[in-house]
Amino acid sequence: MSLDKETMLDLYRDIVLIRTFEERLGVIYYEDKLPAFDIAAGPIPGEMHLYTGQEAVAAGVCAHLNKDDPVTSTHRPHGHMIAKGVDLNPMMAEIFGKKTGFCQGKGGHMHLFDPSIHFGCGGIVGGGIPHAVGAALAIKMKKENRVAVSFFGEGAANIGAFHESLNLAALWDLPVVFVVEDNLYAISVPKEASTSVRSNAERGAAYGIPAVQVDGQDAVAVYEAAQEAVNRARNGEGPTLVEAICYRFRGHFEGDAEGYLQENEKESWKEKDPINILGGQLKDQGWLSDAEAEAIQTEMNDRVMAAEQFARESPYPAPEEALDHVFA
Amino acid sequence: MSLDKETMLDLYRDIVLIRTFEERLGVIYYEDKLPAFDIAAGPIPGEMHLYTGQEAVAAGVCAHLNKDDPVTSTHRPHGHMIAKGVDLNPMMAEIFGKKTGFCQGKGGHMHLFDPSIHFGCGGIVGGGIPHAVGAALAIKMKKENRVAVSFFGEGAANIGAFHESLNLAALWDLPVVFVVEDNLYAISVPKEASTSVRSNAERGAAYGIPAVQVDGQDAVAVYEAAQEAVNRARNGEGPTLVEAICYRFRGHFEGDAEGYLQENEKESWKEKDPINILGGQLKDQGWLSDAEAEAIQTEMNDRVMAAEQFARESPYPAPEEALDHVFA
Amino acid sequence: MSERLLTTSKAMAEAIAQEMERDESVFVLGEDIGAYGGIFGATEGLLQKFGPERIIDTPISEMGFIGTAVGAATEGMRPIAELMFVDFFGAGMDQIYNHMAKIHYMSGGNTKIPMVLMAAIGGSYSDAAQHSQCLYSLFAHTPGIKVVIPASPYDAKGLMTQAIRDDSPVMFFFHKGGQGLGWMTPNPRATGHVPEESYTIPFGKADIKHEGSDVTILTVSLMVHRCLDAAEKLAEEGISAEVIDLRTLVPLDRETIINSVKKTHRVLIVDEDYLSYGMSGELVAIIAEDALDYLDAPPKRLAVPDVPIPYSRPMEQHVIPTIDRIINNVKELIES
Amino acid sequence: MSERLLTTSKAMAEAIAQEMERDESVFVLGEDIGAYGGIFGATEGLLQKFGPERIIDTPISEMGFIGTAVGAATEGMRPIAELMFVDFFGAGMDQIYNHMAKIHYMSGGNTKIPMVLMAAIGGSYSDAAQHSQCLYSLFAHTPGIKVVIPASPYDAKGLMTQAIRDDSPVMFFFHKGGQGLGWMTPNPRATGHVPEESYTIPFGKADIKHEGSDVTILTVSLMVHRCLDAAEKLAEEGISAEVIDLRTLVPLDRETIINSVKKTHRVLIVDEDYLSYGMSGELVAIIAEDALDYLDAPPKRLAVPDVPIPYSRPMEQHVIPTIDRIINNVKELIES
Ligand SMILES: Cc1ncc(C[n+]2csc(CCOP(=O)(O)OP(=O)(O)O)c2C)c(N)n1
Ligand SMILES: Cc1ncc(C[n+]2csc(CCOP(=O)(O)OP(=O)(O)O)c2C)c(N)n1
Ligand SMILES: [Mg+2]
Ligand SMILES: [Mg+2]
Repeated sequence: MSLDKETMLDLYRDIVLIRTFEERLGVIYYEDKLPAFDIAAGPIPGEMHLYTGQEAVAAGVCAHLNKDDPVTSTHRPHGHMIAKGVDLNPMMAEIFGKKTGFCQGKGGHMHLFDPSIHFGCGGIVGGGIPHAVGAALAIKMKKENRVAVSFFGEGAANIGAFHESLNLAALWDLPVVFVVEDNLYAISVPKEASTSVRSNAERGAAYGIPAVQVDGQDAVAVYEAAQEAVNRARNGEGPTLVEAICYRFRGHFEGDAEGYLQENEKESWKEKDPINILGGQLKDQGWLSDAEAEAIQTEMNDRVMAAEQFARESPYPAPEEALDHVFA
Repeated sequence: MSLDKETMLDLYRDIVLIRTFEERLGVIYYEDKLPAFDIAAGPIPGEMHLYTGQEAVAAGVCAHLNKDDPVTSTHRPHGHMIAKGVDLNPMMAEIFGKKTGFCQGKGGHMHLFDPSIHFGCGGIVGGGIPHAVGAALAIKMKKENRVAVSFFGEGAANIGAFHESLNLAALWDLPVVFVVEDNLYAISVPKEASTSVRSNAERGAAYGIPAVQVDGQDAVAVYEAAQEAVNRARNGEGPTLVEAICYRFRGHFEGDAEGYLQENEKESWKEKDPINILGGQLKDQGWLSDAEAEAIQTEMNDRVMAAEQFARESPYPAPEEALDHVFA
Repeated sequence: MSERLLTTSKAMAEAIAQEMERDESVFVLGEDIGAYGGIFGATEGLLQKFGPERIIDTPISEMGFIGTAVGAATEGMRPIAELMFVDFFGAGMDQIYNHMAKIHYMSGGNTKIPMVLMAAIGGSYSDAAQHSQCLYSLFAHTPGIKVVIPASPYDAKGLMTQAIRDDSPVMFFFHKGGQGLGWMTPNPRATGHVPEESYTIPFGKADIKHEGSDVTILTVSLMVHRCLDAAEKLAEEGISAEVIDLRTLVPLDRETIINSVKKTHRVLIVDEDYLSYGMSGELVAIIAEDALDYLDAPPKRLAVPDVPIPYSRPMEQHVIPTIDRIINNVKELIES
Repeated sequence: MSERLLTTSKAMAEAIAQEMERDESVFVLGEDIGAYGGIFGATEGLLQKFGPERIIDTPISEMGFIGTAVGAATEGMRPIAELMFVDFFGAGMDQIYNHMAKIHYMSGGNTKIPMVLMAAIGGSYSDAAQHSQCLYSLFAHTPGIKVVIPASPYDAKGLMTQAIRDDSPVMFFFHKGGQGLGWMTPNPRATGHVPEESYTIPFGKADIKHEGSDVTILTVSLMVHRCLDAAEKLAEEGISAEVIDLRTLVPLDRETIINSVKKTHRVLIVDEDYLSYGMSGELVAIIAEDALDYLDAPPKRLAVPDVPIPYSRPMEQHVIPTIDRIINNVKELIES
């Protein structure tokens, strides 16, 4: 545990912001949906996959990225986008389906695109992995020293696009970092039922790609592993596979009954809350007082509330706008 | 080199039969196509991918298989099908597009199906790999002790279906053997440009599948590696990945100008002709005289000629038969 | 004595269970079909009944597990594979298109692929462009696949039983909004009478779900529900609409379509799939071929206007046919 | 001074080369497009001109390299990906369908995907069910993809240049039998005049390749050649057929189609793709919508009769439209 105060506090602030954003969405989402849950109702309809519990991974990796480093994400994209430094207002507005959203309401929570931070995501598992390879290829062709990062889950590591992407990245020696967030489940399917090896880090060898496993609940550990991976890419030394073992504190999506969980499983994982782990490390160093932690939480509450207010007050797109943007 | 005379002679006979069949096709194929090559003309129109040079792989693996062990193959299927013990007449007739072919002329050289020997193939790279997994799953569900085998090239090992299939086979502990025939090229693309590791055997570890590399020009070496793999599957101990390093002595398909080859590359590989290697081993043992070799060649010539005659004398399907068999 | 009512999802699960009891070679594989019971409930309770050997949760490997189903089918099994959302077809399309659909033909009939590939379709709940598609037109365009799209619990059970017993590959499309799920917008038409005993409904027989004489409405899936709602409203205004649920696109019940058009002389096609180069065009074409002289007005098509499905509610409601737009189209058709 | 003649494949390669010289962000990736020059010659000579950094041979990884092209496009490149045979689309369909086609829309226009995906189509040389398909209807059904299908060397160069400069994803389909390759059945229409200087042909403009007054024939790709041969034979018998090469299915030149039908009152659609739920149905539908009262006979469709392409020559020739069957269909149409 060898990071300076600034860096650790930045990580902490990112994690608290992501947690605050997600937990607030977890409240707003149910507005007008209950008592009889109706997925189509409320200010935020459709599926909702929240990142609560995995914040240390997004924070620890994106801490090494600049605005112009491309990041591709998944159906669970909020944490990555926030850690990448997104403007919360158009992000929240997009999740609300408002005209002021990044995608003018066409994308929603699973399809958030912000070119100003080179961020994209999507709802198809594995779909974003080749995009990071392509972004890295563009970077290499332009002889820039940017780095592309692709986040995806352990479930996605079993789809063909994973294999093809890692092979291409290694073949072409591309500046890309693959981050597998192993949160133990793909919806209800546990890793043992989906993955024929204990650790996806073992799969790096199949491509000659250096791979490392890290505790995804420990932001500092993620930060250090990601630092090495991102530096390797920036120095033109090719791709890395980072496997972060983590856990989602909410269901796969909101409304998930989680009947597939073991008894007390979630409770024991909650003892490894990334906020407490990093917060504890900071407090041990005397770098974070309870009052300071309070202040950070309050600041993040305010930022999320401001974004929420912006989103709520923004207009919906006109129905006819559905016909725009099919072609450039 | 520890096989008995019978076994080695059987391998030799298989290899000579495959070679004789393929080289004869290599002659027939050009009938009525020259001088100005027209792929649509002649008794055997369309693409033609011949197996000449790789015969030891098919022979060495299929020596361990029974008629009811399912085999899935590729766009280069003749060797596997012959080694599996196919009836040459309907096979040749199918390649000629005749009514007496296995598929009544609907399949042709890339799409040969013979349920009596549980053999199928197809023209889509990687397409047959999951089929072997499915056949193995059926075997396991029926609690039989059959073994499924999938042959494919080193080029196919870079497509997603390879990754997904090996993961499934390992997860479910299925009786299947994956045979990668590494003949150094995927059409014109050399392995170094397609494969990020030196050997596909290194990829077994990504699935916890035992993997072995073997000299694919040496039938005895293939035989021994395949024996272990097939036994493992039959004993319920799960899948194996066998990588056979081999070489095709003809172009990717007939008409291939092979501009992508290194100088003298093919010549030096021809010094490793599987017929000469195995023939030499047999002669060293005093198990094969020149006269006996002659006799075997003559026998195989006769068998191929008989199949050719059967095919030539068979009728074409009626045009309207094109409308049959869309549904069962 | 009161009829037994079932939701569509329970009707599907019951059909699968009865066939699994009847035939050892039937099994199910796919993502989250075991402990979870299928994201849309189509396999609920099956793991408990039949165990993990026959109800197999797979990794996220569409190419792999659909190809596995094809391979198992060649060895005498009768697999049912669930694709979850049809939108994910692209991850396994080669196995669907070049293998599942073609092996029987390429083999000259010597190799059968008796399998069912089921998938959820449709939108209207803001799941956006990658989780709201219908796409049945893509598969109806593919020689070698039978395309089944039930619109009621009764049809779902009978057509599923038929699909499992069919020796050809069948794609079975069920609409998320028609499953009768507790977390979807309540839909009374998603619950209905379903006999307990096993029964089949033959493919290629459309069902006239509402008789009428002024206009023919051709449709499938959830749009059947909306067209029935529209027909009831239109009836109040004295307009008699005949709502035909095609039920299967391949084979297609050309006769029922043509006979209805010859009776009403006017036709509206309501399609939740994309407008161009799909189902709606094909239906107009066969009518133009077989009933051209009976048409008193050009056929009308109400479908998704060649845009991906947008997330935001007002835009989504603008592109997916609604009861109001169905009514307006019928009126325009009558007046023309 | 004599015109410069080029084959279609050389015309394509020239268009790509000129755009690569003009714009650094253009590059090509795919299987065997480098040293081999593309299985169908579309990239011949480009490796020598531009080197392996911009002419990239890929492994057999359709999902990977098409997705790579999409990702590179999001970062300002203008990739040209070659799929070789369109039949292989299934191995990369998710990237085509859910990403290449939808990202621009899902992003509300903030992310462009300026890429070309080119693929060879068609049969008539006994390459059987997995190497002879056309499938352009599948992609024309997909919102967000422009669908381009040239039928002459001149159109191939102009439309390829246009495709590379377009800011939307374009699928460019070329027929193996129209490339002018030395190993295919000789086809005089695969060679023609092509200006050396760069030029574009706008999308959405059909080309009347043979004027006529008795019947309208709508078609694309190699079928344009067969329809032209048929039209010449029919002319000898005094039948005047108008052959319209649609050139692009998305956007579609509705106006030219409708105007021709209003002139001839009879229409035959000739399509090498599968008959049902595809191009031929859509074309009949728009004619029924816009020119119903002008039709003196039901529109006719000549397409592959919903079967996979069989290997054996007599069967293949039975299902792919031939000059003779085109002629017979026209005569039946005239007589009806
Ligand atoms: C190709 C594809 N198959 C299936 C799905 C349905 N699906 C959405 S998320 C998910 C689980 C993903 O698991 P993982 O990759 O581990 O990510 P996590 O949800 O755990 O963050 C599945 C199966 C999909 N979206 N795309
Ligand atoms: C999915 C797919 N992509 C591309 C092709 C075109 N193709 C046919 S064979 C071949 C090369 C295969 O190489 P390999 O797997 O090494 O087998 P080999 O030909 O060397 O025996 C390619 C690219 C195809 N048939 N299918
Ligand atoms: Mg997971
Ligand atoms: Mg090879």
